[in-house]
Amino acid sequence: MERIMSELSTSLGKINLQSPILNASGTFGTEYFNFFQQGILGAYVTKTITLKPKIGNPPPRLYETEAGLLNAIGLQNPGLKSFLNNDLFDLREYLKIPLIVSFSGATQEEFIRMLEGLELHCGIYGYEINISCPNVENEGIAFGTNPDIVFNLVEKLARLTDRELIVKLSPNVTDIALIAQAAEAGGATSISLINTLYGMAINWETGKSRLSIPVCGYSGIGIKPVALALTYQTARAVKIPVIAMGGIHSWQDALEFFYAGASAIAIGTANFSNPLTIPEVYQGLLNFLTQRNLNLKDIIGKVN
Amino acid sequence: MERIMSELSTSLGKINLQSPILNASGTFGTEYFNFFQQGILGAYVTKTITLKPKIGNPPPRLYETEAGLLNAIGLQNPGLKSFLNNDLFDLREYLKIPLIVSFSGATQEEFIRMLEGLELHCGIYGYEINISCPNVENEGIAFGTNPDIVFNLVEKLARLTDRELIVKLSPNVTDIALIAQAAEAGGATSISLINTLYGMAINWETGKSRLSIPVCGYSGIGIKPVALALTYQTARAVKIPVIAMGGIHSWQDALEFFYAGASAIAIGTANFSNPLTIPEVYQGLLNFLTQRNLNLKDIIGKVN
Amino acid sequence: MQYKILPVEKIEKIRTNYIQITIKDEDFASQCNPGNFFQIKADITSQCRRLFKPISVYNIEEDSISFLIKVIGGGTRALAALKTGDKLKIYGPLGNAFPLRQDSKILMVSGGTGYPPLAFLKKRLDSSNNILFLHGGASKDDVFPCDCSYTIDGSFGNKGIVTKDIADLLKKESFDCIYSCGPVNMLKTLAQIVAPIPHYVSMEAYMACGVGVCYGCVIPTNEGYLRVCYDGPIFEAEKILWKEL
Amino acid sequence: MQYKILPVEKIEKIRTNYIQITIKDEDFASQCNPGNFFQIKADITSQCRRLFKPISVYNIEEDSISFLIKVIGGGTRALAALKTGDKLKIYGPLGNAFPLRQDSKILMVSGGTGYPPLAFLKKRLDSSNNILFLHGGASKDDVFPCDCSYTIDGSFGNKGIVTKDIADLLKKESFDCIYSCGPVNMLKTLAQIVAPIPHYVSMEAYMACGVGVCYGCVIPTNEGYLRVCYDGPIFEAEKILWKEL
Ligand SMILES: Cc1cc2nc3c(=O)[nH]c(=O)nc-3n(C[C@H](O)[C@H](O)[C@H](O)COP(=O)(O)OP(=O)(O)OC[C@H]3O[C@@H](n4cnc5c(N)ncnc54)[C@H](O)[C@@H]3O)c2cc1C
Ligand SMILES: Cc1cc2nc3c(=O)[nH]c(=O)nc-3n(C[C@H](O)[C@H](O)[C@H](O)COP(=O)(O)OP(=O)(O)OC[C@H]3O[C@@H](n4cnc5c(N)ncnc54)[C@H](O)[C@@H]3O)c2cc1C
Ligand SMILES: Cc1cc2nc3c(=O)[nH]c(=O)nc-3n(C[C@H](O)[C@H](O)[C@H](O)COP(=O)(O)O)c2cc1C
Ligand SMILES: Cc1cc2nc3c(=O)[nH]c(=O)nc-3n(C[C@H](O)[C@H](O)[C@H](O)COP(=O)(O)O)c2cc1C
Ligand code: FES
Ligand code: FES
Repeated sequence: MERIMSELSTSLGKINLQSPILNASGTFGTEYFNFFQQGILGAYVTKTITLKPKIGNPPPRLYETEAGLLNAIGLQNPGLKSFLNNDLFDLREYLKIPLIVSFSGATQEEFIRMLEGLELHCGIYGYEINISCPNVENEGIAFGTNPDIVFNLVEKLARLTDRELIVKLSPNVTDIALIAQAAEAGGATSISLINTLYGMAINWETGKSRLSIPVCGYSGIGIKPVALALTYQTARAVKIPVIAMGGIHSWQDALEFFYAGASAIAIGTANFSNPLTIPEVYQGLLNFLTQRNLNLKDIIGKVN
Repeated sequence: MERIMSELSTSLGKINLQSPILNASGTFGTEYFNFFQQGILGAYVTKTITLKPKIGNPPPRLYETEAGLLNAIGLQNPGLKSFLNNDLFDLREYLKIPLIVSFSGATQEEFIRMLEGLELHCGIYGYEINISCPNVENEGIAFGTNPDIVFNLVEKLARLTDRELIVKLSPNVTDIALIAQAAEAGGATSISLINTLYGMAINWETGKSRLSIPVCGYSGIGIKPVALALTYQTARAVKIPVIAMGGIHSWQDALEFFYAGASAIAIGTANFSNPLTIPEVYQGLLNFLTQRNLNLKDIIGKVN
Repeated sequence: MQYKILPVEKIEKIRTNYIQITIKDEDFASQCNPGNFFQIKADITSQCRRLFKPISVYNIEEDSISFLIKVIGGGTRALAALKTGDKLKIYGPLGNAFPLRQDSKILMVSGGTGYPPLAFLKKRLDSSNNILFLHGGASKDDVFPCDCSYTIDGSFGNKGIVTKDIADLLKKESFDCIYSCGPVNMLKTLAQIVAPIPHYVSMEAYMACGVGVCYGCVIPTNEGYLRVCYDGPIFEAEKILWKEL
Repeated sequence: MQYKILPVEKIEKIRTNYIQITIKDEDFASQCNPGNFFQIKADITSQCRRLFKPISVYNIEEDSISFLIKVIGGGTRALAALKTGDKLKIYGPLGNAFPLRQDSKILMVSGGTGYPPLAFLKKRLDSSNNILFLHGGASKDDVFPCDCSYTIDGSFGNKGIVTKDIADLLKKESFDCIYSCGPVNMLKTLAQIVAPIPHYVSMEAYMACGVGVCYGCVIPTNEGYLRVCYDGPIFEAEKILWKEL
């Protein structure tokens, strides 16, 4: 077991993970631990929280396309206060793996206030700064598209914490490597990508948008080649570790992302089509590496 | 037949089309007219040509992913001179539908020289300015990502021609509507979109990139939701007609794009998986509109 | 809640486009209450990256659980193509359950695929209650055993929508409680007619996770957007903001 | 070149992982020359948005065309699952053909799935020629009728790769012309050994359109990147830049 653990262990900027598999924010909850053991997961990433409660977008919020999933959740969440008083308490109690809190703000000040609030609580190993959600107007994506704004924001946040500081990037930009470099320069200790692509679907019989907001977030199988390309571009542009996600459904998919330069990967939409994706990816990677007598670190970034 | 024709007729900026279906550049040739009649197509768009011949990228250039196609053709073409002396001659002879020449340049001067060269030849109804191919270093995509450069380029070109001037946009940008507006301000008479997304695939058994260049172009089913979102955003941002493409495989897919604001659509990758896609889309649209007693123009942009 | 891959015990075609699938599992059978549902899908390659589909518990007999499923799209078509012994993937039971009344006069109203959860509920309500069960559908193929059937096309039972006689009925009889499930427009109409009688509706929504984590299946309520899969599928009708639906 | 949807006349499993599919079509049968190929795929839903697969003509008898296909991935697996009477989608014939020699001493060398086009070629070369046909494969399951067989694992015929004895052979006998088809490394080795004898190779490449419009299937030649589907699949070996392959 010792040996097994080390084959799949990996590092983010400041923390080591026993497993290179994380959950993608917003697609996972402790409910899934009814299906497999916690230890399979390297760390637990919360759904993105905001300072104030957010009601989210009206329904319908979901639509499955031919090759993926559209969502228009709009970051519905009970807000920081409720998180600190309810969820954090439960999670800290329950989790045996590192907890990473994903959060987002409408302004730089909001991000700062949230980080300050979270810093006062123990049991948090790191943050995922969501500057990339396409489903909200003020929050999120505006920040994620401008390198200067990203640099300024991350620099302020980095000064306030010694914890892992992951910046989650949007794929809907001209040059993701530039944004990643800005985050790195600002003090991010790792980068995660990709959040959802812009997507849309229309009911051809009625002409109605399938979801309550026309342009929403696209995830799943169909975005895998895009996610892989952006992971490759980003991993080559920065020195900090990259956590990659976007359409990963199998251990073979996961291998592609490691080869492209990811130090860890995350499973999102695949949790829905197969709630056992995470343990299956874990077992598949383990078999692959064992058979070849390799450690994960031997293949990270080794695409040729 | 008169009535039938009018149901599906549409307009670009300066030309009227008997059918709203075009072929996507680089995915079609007159060979396909072995399978169906020319008149099904509104206009014939050539593969992108460049001033000098281009040898293109080394093989392998193709890989089919779970939900689409990766290509790394790299604009292989015999160059303008050969096009004018061979292909243009044949096409003019052969085609009964409008001919649109797609071209690209490495510099603004190249674009201008090409347009000037093409202007001297009759039988060309319009141009598709490809500023968006992800597979070449100098050509294409650099131009397509900066609104000022797009405006300058298009303005110069628009002064030199009275023909339809279509500007083809890349989806790999932060705000496609801005680029479209720049092209419109410069004098483009219509916009086409989307060119391929960035994509990549790696052979998990060997760690090798599936194609000769790692980050290449992604098309087909998987990009449809993205193409639809960008069509919607663009059609709302400009007044000139939009020619939409990206993963269209069926007449139902085509309807989605018309509802989102496209005045015409183009079929690319679907030609490969079903060489009868174009006539099937044509017939499907015709039946749909006839049954509902509608003209195409009644539904363009009418998403709700 | 558990995840399992189980063989189909029995699959039957019911009328033109319903199927009844029965599986056998002691854990599942003992955990289900009326209103609960499972996420299920056919274990075949073409489905491997598709979402699970929420299906209510229709009947439980000893270790057997039955589902009554209308075939409408890809997911249900794949289920309909299963044969005895083929595998299906399933997790649950999910969601909350109908509160079980006693000594009450109860009106049950279902439309279309809203039938199965109410049929199961009826079996679990004890004999101290007095129940009237109305069910409606588009045509005779959508009608199932109940006290009074309605079809839009008049091909079976009373012609018209299932809610059409309820206002009159309530003038004549009084009910302690209403249970309902069906298309949202039917529920909306019903909610208006029967208020302020306590009214529990089982709601439907497009789902991804089915376990409450994605917030994709919400409906508008006076407590904000609540998740059908987790906070529901059973809601008090008066909580729901029907106008926004 | 035409597009058709045709029923499978006959489908046979050959050894462990080859299939032979026969279709009947007068137009097609009359248009094919050795070296030509078709783009084909199974007409089933799971294939509907997948690419066609290039497959060489293996045999023609009257109106019947046969293909000999190795099952290696999704497209060929779907073909292997077809039954007599099932439909396949097909367009062609495509590509150029082998030049047909006369009064010549000919060496034919194939490896693996390179066998079918050479087998067809052999049938079409007239009796004025004197032909030696060598074929090699990984093991006995990859061997087909020819003059001399090779298997890597030695399970049938000579042990080793099909090219291993050719240098010696050429010292003893002289040939006017070589035809070959097979894995690129085999062809590369062969080209080196047999130069400067006229040598025609049938090349393989991943294809999308199959008709020359996408420029996806190129190989490096002394005239630039040429399309296997349109400029080939038959090339003069000396034209190909083997080092870049
Ligand atoms: C809690 C719950 C319990 C359910 N119980 C049952 C049951 O016992 N028996 C049964 O037959 N069905 C039941 N349903 C409905 C069932 O889940 C859907 O019919 C099924 O998901 C359709 O999947 P599909 O892939 O076949 O069709 P899809 O391809 O997903 O859909 C086909 C068409 O139906 C529409 N549609 C899909 N799902 C819904 C929905 N939930 N509400 C309204 N329109 C929809 C789609 O927009 C599309 O137009 C239940 C739903 C919920 C939420
Ligand atoms: C002109 C031509 C004629 C051919 N004739 C025949 C024939 O008569 N009989 C026959 O069995 N096969 C023939 N082939 C090869 C056949 O086209 C491929 O085996 C087939 O396309 C594989 O498709 P698939 O979907 O089953 O596998 P895929 O899923 O496409 O591939 C499975 C694996 O094989 C690799 N692969 C796929 N295609 C090729 C290729 N062309 N070259 C090298 N590696 C490849 C892939 O990279 C992958 O690793 C021919 C190919 C060409 C170009
Ligand atoms: C239903 C849903 C909800 C999501 N919620 C969040 C969120 O709250 N915060 C966030 O950063 N990303 C969110 N995402 C994006 C995912 O974390 C992930 O970046 C994206 O879905 C791509 O990965 P996938 O293809 O594996 O799903 C959400 C995605 C989905 C499908
Ligand atoms: C093999 C291939 C070659 C292409 N060549 C060109 C080209 O020369 N010029 C161009 O503007 N777009 C080119 N494209 C992009 C298509 O025209 C189209 O914009 C894109 O593929 C999206 O549409 P689709 O999903 O329907 O294929 C090419 C695409 C493919 C797949
Ligand atoms: S389906 Fe995910 S929260 Fe209900
Ligand atoms: S496969 Fe398209 S050019 Fe050969």
